[in-house]
Amino acid sequence: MLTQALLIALLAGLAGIDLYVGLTHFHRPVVLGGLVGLIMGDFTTGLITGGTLELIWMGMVPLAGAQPPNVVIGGIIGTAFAIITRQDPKTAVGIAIPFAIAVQGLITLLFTLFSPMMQKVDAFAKAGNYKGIEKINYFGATNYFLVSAIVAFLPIYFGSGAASHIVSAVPQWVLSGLSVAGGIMPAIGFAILLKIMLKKEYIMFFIVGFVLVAYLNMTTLAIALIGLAIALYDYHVNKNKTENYKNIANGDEMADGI
Amino acid sequence: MLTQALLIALLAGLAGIDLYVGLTHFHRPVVLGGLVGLIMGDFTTGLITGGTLELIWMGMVPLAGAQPPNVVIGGIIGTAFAIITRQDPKTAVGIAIPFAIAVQGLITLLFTLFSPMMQKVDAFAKAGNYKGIEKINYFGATNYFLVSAIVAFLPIYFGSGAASHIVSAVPQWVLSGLSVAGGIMPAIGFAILLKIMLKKEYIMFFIVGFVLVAYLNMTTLAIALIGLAIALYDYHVNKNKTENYKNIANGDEMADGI
Amino acid sequence: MLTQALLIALLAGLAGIDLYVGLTHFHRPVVLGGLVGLIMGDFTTGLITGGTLELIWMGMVPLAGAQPPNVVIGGIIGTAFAIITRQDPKTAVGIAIPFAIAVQGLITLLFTLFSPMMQKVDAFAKAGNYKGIEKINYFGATNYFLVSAIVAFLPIYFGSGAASHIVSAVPQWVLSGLSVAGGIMPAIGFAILLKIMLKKEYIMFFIVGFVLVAYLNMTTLAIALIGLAIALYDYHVNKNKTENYKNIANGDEMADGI
Amino acid sequence: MASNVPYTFENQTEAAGLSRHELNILAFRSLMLQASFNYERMQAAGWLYSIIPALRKIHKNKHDFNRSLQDHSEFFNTHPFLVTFIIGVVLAMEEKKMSRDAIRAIKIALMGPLGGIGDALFFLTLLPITAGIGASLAVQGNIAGPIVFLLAFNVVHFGAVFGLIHVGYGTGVKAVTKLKASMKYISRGASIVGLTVVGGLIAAFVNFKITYVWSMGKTNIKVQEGILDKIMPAMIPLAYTLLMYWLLKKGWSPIWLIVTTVVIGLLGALSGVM
Amino acid sequence: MASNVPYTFENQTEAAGLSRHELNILAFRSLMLQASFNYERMQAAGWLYSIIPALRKIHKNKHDFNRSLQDHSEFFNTHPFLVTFIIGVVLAMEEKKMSRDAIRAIKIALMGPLGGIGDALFFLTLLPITAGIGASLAVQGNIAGPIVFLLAFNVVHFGAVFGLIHVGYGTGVKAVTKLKASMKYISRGASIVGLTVVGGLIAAFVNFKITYVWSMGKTNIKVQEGILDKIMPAMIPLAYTLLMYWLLKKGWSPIWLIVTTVVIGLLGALSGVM
Amino acid sequence: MASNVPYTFENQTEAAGLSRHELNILAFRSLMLQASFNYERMQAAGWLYSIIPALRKIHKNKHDFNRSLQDHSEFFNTHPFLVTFIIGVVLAMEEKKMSRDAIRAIKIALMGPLGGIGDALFFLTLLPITAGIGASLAVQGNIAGPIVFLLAFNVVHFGAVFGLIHVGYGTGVKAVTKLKASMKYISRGASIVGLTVVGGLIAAFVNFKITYVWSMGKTNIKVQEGILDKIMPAMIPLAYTLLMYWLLKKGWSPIWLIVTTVVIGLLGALSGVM
Ligand SMILES: OC[C@H]1O[C@H](O)[C@@H](O)[C@@H](O)[C@@H]1O
Ligand SMILES: OC[C@H]1O[C@H](O)[C@@H](O)[C@@H](O)[C@@H]1O
Ligand SMILES: OC[C@H]1O[C@H](O)[C@@H](O)[C@@H](O)[C@@H]1O
Repeated sequence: MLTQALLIALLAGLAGIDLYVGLTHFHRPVVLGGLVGLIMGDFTTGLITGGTLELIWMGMVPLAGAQPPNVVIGGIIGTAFAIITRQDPKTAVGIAIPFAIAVQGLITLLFTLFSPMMQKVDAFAKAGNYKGIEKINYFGATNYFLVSAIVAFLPIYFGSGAASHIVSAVPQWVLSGLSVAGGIMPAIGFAILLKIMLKKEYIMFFIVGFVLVAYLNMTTLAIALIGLAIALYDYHVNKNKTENYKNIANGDEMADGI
Repeated sequence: MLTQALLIALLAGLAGIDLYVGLTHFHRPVVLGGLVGLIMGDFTTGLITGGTLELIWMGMVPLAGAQPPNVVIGGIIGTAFAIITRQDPKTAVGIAIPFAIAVQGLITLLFTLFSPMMQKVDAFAKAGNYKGIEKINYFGATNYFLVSAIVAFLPIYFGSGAASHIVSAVPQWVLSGLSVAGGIMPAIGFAILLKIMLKKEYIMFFIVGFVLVAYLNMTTLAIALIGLAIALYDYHVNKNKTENYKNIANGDEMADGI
Repeated sequence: MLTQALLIALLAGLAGIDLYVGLTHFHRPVVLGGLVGLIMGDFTTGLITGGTLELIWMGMVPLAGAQPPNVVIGGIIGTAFAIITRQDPKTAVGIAIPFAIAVQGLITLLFTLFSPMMQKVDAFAKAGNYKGIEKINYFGATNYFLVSAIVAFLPIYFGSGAASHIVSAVPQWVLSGLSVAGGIMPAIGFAILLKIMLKKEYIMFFIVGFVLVAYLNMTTLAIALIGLAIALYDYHVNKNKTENYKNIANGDEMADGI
Repeated sequence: MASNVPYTFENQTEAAGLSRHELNILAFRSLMLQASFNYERMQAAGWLYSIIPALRKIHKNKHDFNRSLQDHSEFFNTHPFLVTFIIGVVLAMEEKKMSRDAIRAIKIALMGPLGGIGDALFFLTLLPITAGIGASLAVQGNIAGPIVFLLAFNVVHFGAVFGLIHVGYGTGVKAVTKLKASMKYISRGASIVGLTVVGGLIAAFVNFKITYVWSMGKTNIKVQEGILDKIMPAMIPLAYTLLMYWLLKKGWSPIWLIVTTVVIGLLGALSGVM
Repeated sequence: MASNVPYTFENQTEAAGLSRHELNILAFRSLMLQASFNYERMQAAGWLYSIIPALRKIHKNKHDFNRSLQDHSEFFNTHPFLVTFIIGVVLAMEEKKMSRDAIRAIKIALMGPLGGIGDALFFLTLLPITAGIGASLAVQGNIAGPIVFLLAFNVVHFGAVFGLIHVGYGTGVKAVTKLKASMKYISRGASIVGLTVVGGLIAAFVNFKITYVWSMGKTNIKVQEGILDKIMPAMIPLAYTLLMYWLLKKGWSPIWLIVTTVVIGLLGALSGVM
Repeated sequence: MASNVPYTFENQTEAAGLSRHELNILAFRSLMLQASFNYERMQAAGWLYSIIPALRKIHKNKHDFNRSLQDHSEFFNTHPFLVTFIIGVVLAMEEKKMSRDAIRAIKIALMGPLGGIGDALFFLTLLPITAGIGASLAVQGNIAGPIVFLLAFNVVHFGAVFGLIHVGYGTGVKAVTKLKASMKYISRGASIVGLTVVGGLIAAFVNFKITYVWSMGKTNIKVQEGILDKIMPAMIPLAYTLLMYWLLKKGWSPIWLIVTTVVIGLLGALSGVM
């Protein structure tokens, strides 16, 4: 069990880094599932569980700094428990959710606690000490590794017995409540994006996107294409306008463009 | 029967007022159904019939003065007959339709006959007799009461026997013809709205709304949102244009807005 | 068989003309099917086969000079073989496809070979010899007749025996490969249209049309209506812009239009 | 747009403002807007009825009061849920003794668009949604149906009526000229929303189907599903509405259109076509 | 755009107008527009054929006539149902002995957009709708199928051909300059409609599906439904059309594209991929 | 926007250009962009990390180098796949010893739009598509699932990271002023695409359903399907997102929003409403 737990911890640590650094996205459940399966000795179950988790957690990505429930821990622990307890993947998700939300909290805390480090960066910059700045970055990446590795290690090491004991001690409504909260969580990321991007003069595009998906179930790619078409049209309308102003100002004739 | 007929007449009168004055919309079949049920001693059947009628007559609202088949009379008589004759609600609609269309005609007539009253309003205005003007309004509202109360009273009072006698004397094709006409009737209201609102330069918005509903079955709210998005975009395009004109006229640089 | 083959050839010749000259579109399979059926003595089978072919070949029309697989030959031979071999219409399509593609090639060749004729037109024009120009046109139309008539005549005349012999000698993958190619062929016509019409500033409209059909399965008429609505809006935006420029240039007040 | 002999108020002093309470009373009276509806001036007398107390307070001078009553008895028609916005704006102008022409121009500019937009948004969007939910409860025998409907609908209804009078009055006092400048935009925006919605409503609410089945030998073709819907869904409702529109422009009265429609319905049923 | 030695007609007198009957004859002759189609000048000789009687009437001067014949034997291509509009406009200009350059400019400006729009609206909208209805009757053995199709299609077809010549001629006589000014708008509008439609048609009419099923152990994935359609429906048709477009711009001739497409189809069938 | 005491480099000579290889190294280092992420300056120190080798090469003068390090330790946040475009542009400007203000202005103008658009296109479009395909293979036990996903995703990912640095550098050297002029357009275009997508994503990805079934007597109404979905699909996700947005604008921190959301989830589950 120790070897497995250590391997899982290593995997979790690396995936924890990849979530912010590197971003090859091997940290998504669809990839981690199979890897956890390999370590735990049941590749196929791992693969299937990872795929299942992926489909549920598709919208969970860090947007503008807002952290959704942590998919690395969710994916690893969910898959590991699915293999250990031989439960159906959907149930495994239930067990993984509290961990995913706990790590979401931890990472958010980490990002807050790391803020004072910026004083150090300022000092190094003033002194031209670029090596110092580089070290701060390596230190940050190490934190990601540690948080993920430790959180993944403990439940695996103390085994399915202890874990399922704890989990079964938790009332059912807490588990399903966390699962509900996890589903709602992407709203926060979108709200932050809106805070950055939404100006009064852009509301109409937001409405169009919402209506097309809510009523017509269009996919994201379709919406992006529609948005692109609108943006291109808008660009040409505005560009021609500007060119014409210039022409008028210069006393030229109307531009051919319009 | 007399008490019931009188109560129904009272209800019809009040609902007849509400259709034009007050507009709380308790005059819609979804509300009247249950109330008629209470009076006739079968609340649940009334409620269900009212709901059924509401779903069929959803688009029947007075637009720009154009009267659709009268939902007050339709709703009251339809429900009452459903209870009296113990018929299925859908059949009750059939019986209610001729009355609804007859009252549509009566109200249209009333609005025509009331026109000469406007001479009186002019005279009162010239004389500063504001009390007179108020009385004319009270008189108008009273008419709504009377028309609806009387038309509702008669068939209930003379009973289902007489009524179904009359109705069964009417050939089936007349009943279903009136029902077809009722379904088409909202077209007139829309045509009047178009006469008021449609200019050549707005045709495209009309087309968009039609296509989205005809081909994609979008709901009215969705269409209204799309229309709103277009209107907002159009507003910003035009506003920026105007601001830029002003800037050019004033020799200013281009506005930041575009 | 000779009479039938001659009648078929005559029909094919006339339809071959109609494909380019006259354009009443009696050359579409939906019409030819029944006519071939009459000649071959089984009207109903002809009618049904023609209808089936029409539904499959709907997008096959000559665009900007690009020739799709030839629907005249495809329709005539497909229907004739369906009647002769008593095969199911869908199978008949398979047999017709190689002929349709062969004639597509022939016609393309004809249009190439006819190019030198234009020298003659120049000479006649210079000399004011308008009769000569007219004759060139009659000659061209005659070619259409001949190509179609001959290609249709041969396989019918040499009979279903020979034909199905040849066809069965052709490996199955060739037949289905030609059928696949036929289905893709309209892409070439669309590409030529794009080459003519597509400028960078129009890409967005192309995207909108594609998305609406690919994702929402809207019909061509619906797309044309949406395109019309966009074009009208665009026209009004541009027109107002121009009028306002003029007004500014003339020192007038802003136009009422915006 | 101006009347021939421009009237100027004898008393040019600005009147004291209207209190919140007084405005609420006007909003309440506006519920009578259609009490005397007729085809000559539509809501004119109801409009007058709504604003009488305010006119009495503003115009203590009898000539001015009578004149104002006369001005406001002109043709008027708008959506009854949005009328209080116009009341607010117009009374703010009356109070300032602004020119009769300006007041009338604003009234006319506002009533059209607000009429169309109100019909589209309240009668054809809010009503179907709330009544639809209510009805789907009611058909299951659930008494919550009518209650939910009445509450949901009237929260918006009375919210609009009693809210907009203050918005309108505030706008009118602060920025009548600005309003006039932006009226063009508001009107255009309202038309865009309104026409988009009306386009959709025709497809949704005009119920005109051909039930005829075309038989030739063994073949049966449902004309509606097999032919018309393939050309364009809701084609007949659109065509019929445009026909009505064209007849209206030709001068037909709505009454005749109703009669025609009834006749068509009867003929359709008699012949079995509809 | 001007030719090097600008030609001016020897006879500068305006010719007498063309009668309705004469215009109808031209419309009829325009049915021959593609009789001598070829890849060098496309419909040039057919265009000439259509207008010969009118040119003979307008240019009694032999030099002028010959010159006019030469001018009109240039490259020409447009949609055959819309060509009569151009005929009408151009002949109105010929009649007024307007400059050769103006006439040619109008001809060129009109033929492109009308070609695209006509293909989109007649061949790719009207035809599928009417033939679709006809075919759905025909597959049931109903003889009405072809008849309904021919009638519906040709009412529009001949309506356009014989109607537009008068519209064009009227426009040309009244307002050639105005037309030229608005040509930019018409052309832009036509391009918008045309490209929207073409975008949709690619998704609707290019039939390019991968039938390959990917098996790994017990797993079977249909590549088309399981992968490609999930990325984007009609992705391959779009990609293939854009590839053809790109090759055309690179200078490939349509003939080579056809050959390539046939080869791809054969390879696809041979390998079992398509 | 300018700092109070405008700094000018002591060494005003333009530096030698960066080689392709050097740029590629910067792109590689940019993978560390979020190594020191924090809520005070977000990616500031990571940004610095990425460009250090280039700054060392450009600013041989020690004062200039220190100054430059300080400038670039300001708040920074953008999408990690698009950051190399900004790196390219900014270093081209540094190299030319352009004004500190110009450099900072460009940096700020670019980071916002590129952040939003990157999130929308890479995390919310590319990722769901590629991971969706991968997952649908994986759930069938097909090992190709994760492989296909990683390949497809990273071709775009590394394509962007290593491609855009050259694009950005090229743009920056050639036309910084032009870029600034068109920044307004780029930013507007990116906002349009981004907001359209975000509007859609709320409906697609926020999973907030009422599971409560309302029972009155024999009637059972599913509140979600029977009422809320009839009003508007995805109404609660939209409302909740807008509530979060409003709270953010009121100054709430994301952490509190997360806590609130967890509490709501727990209460919902406890009461059986969600
Ligand atoms: O929004 C831009 C950017 O902001 C933060 O840096 C993180 O949340 C990233 O994941 C995100 O891409
Ligand atoms: O159209 C505005 C308005 O016109 C008339 O007053 C009536 O038909 C109302 O029901 C309608 O709201
Ligand atoms: O594109 C316009 C026109 O071009 C060519 O003349 C032919 O392909 C016609 O079928 C087509 O309508």
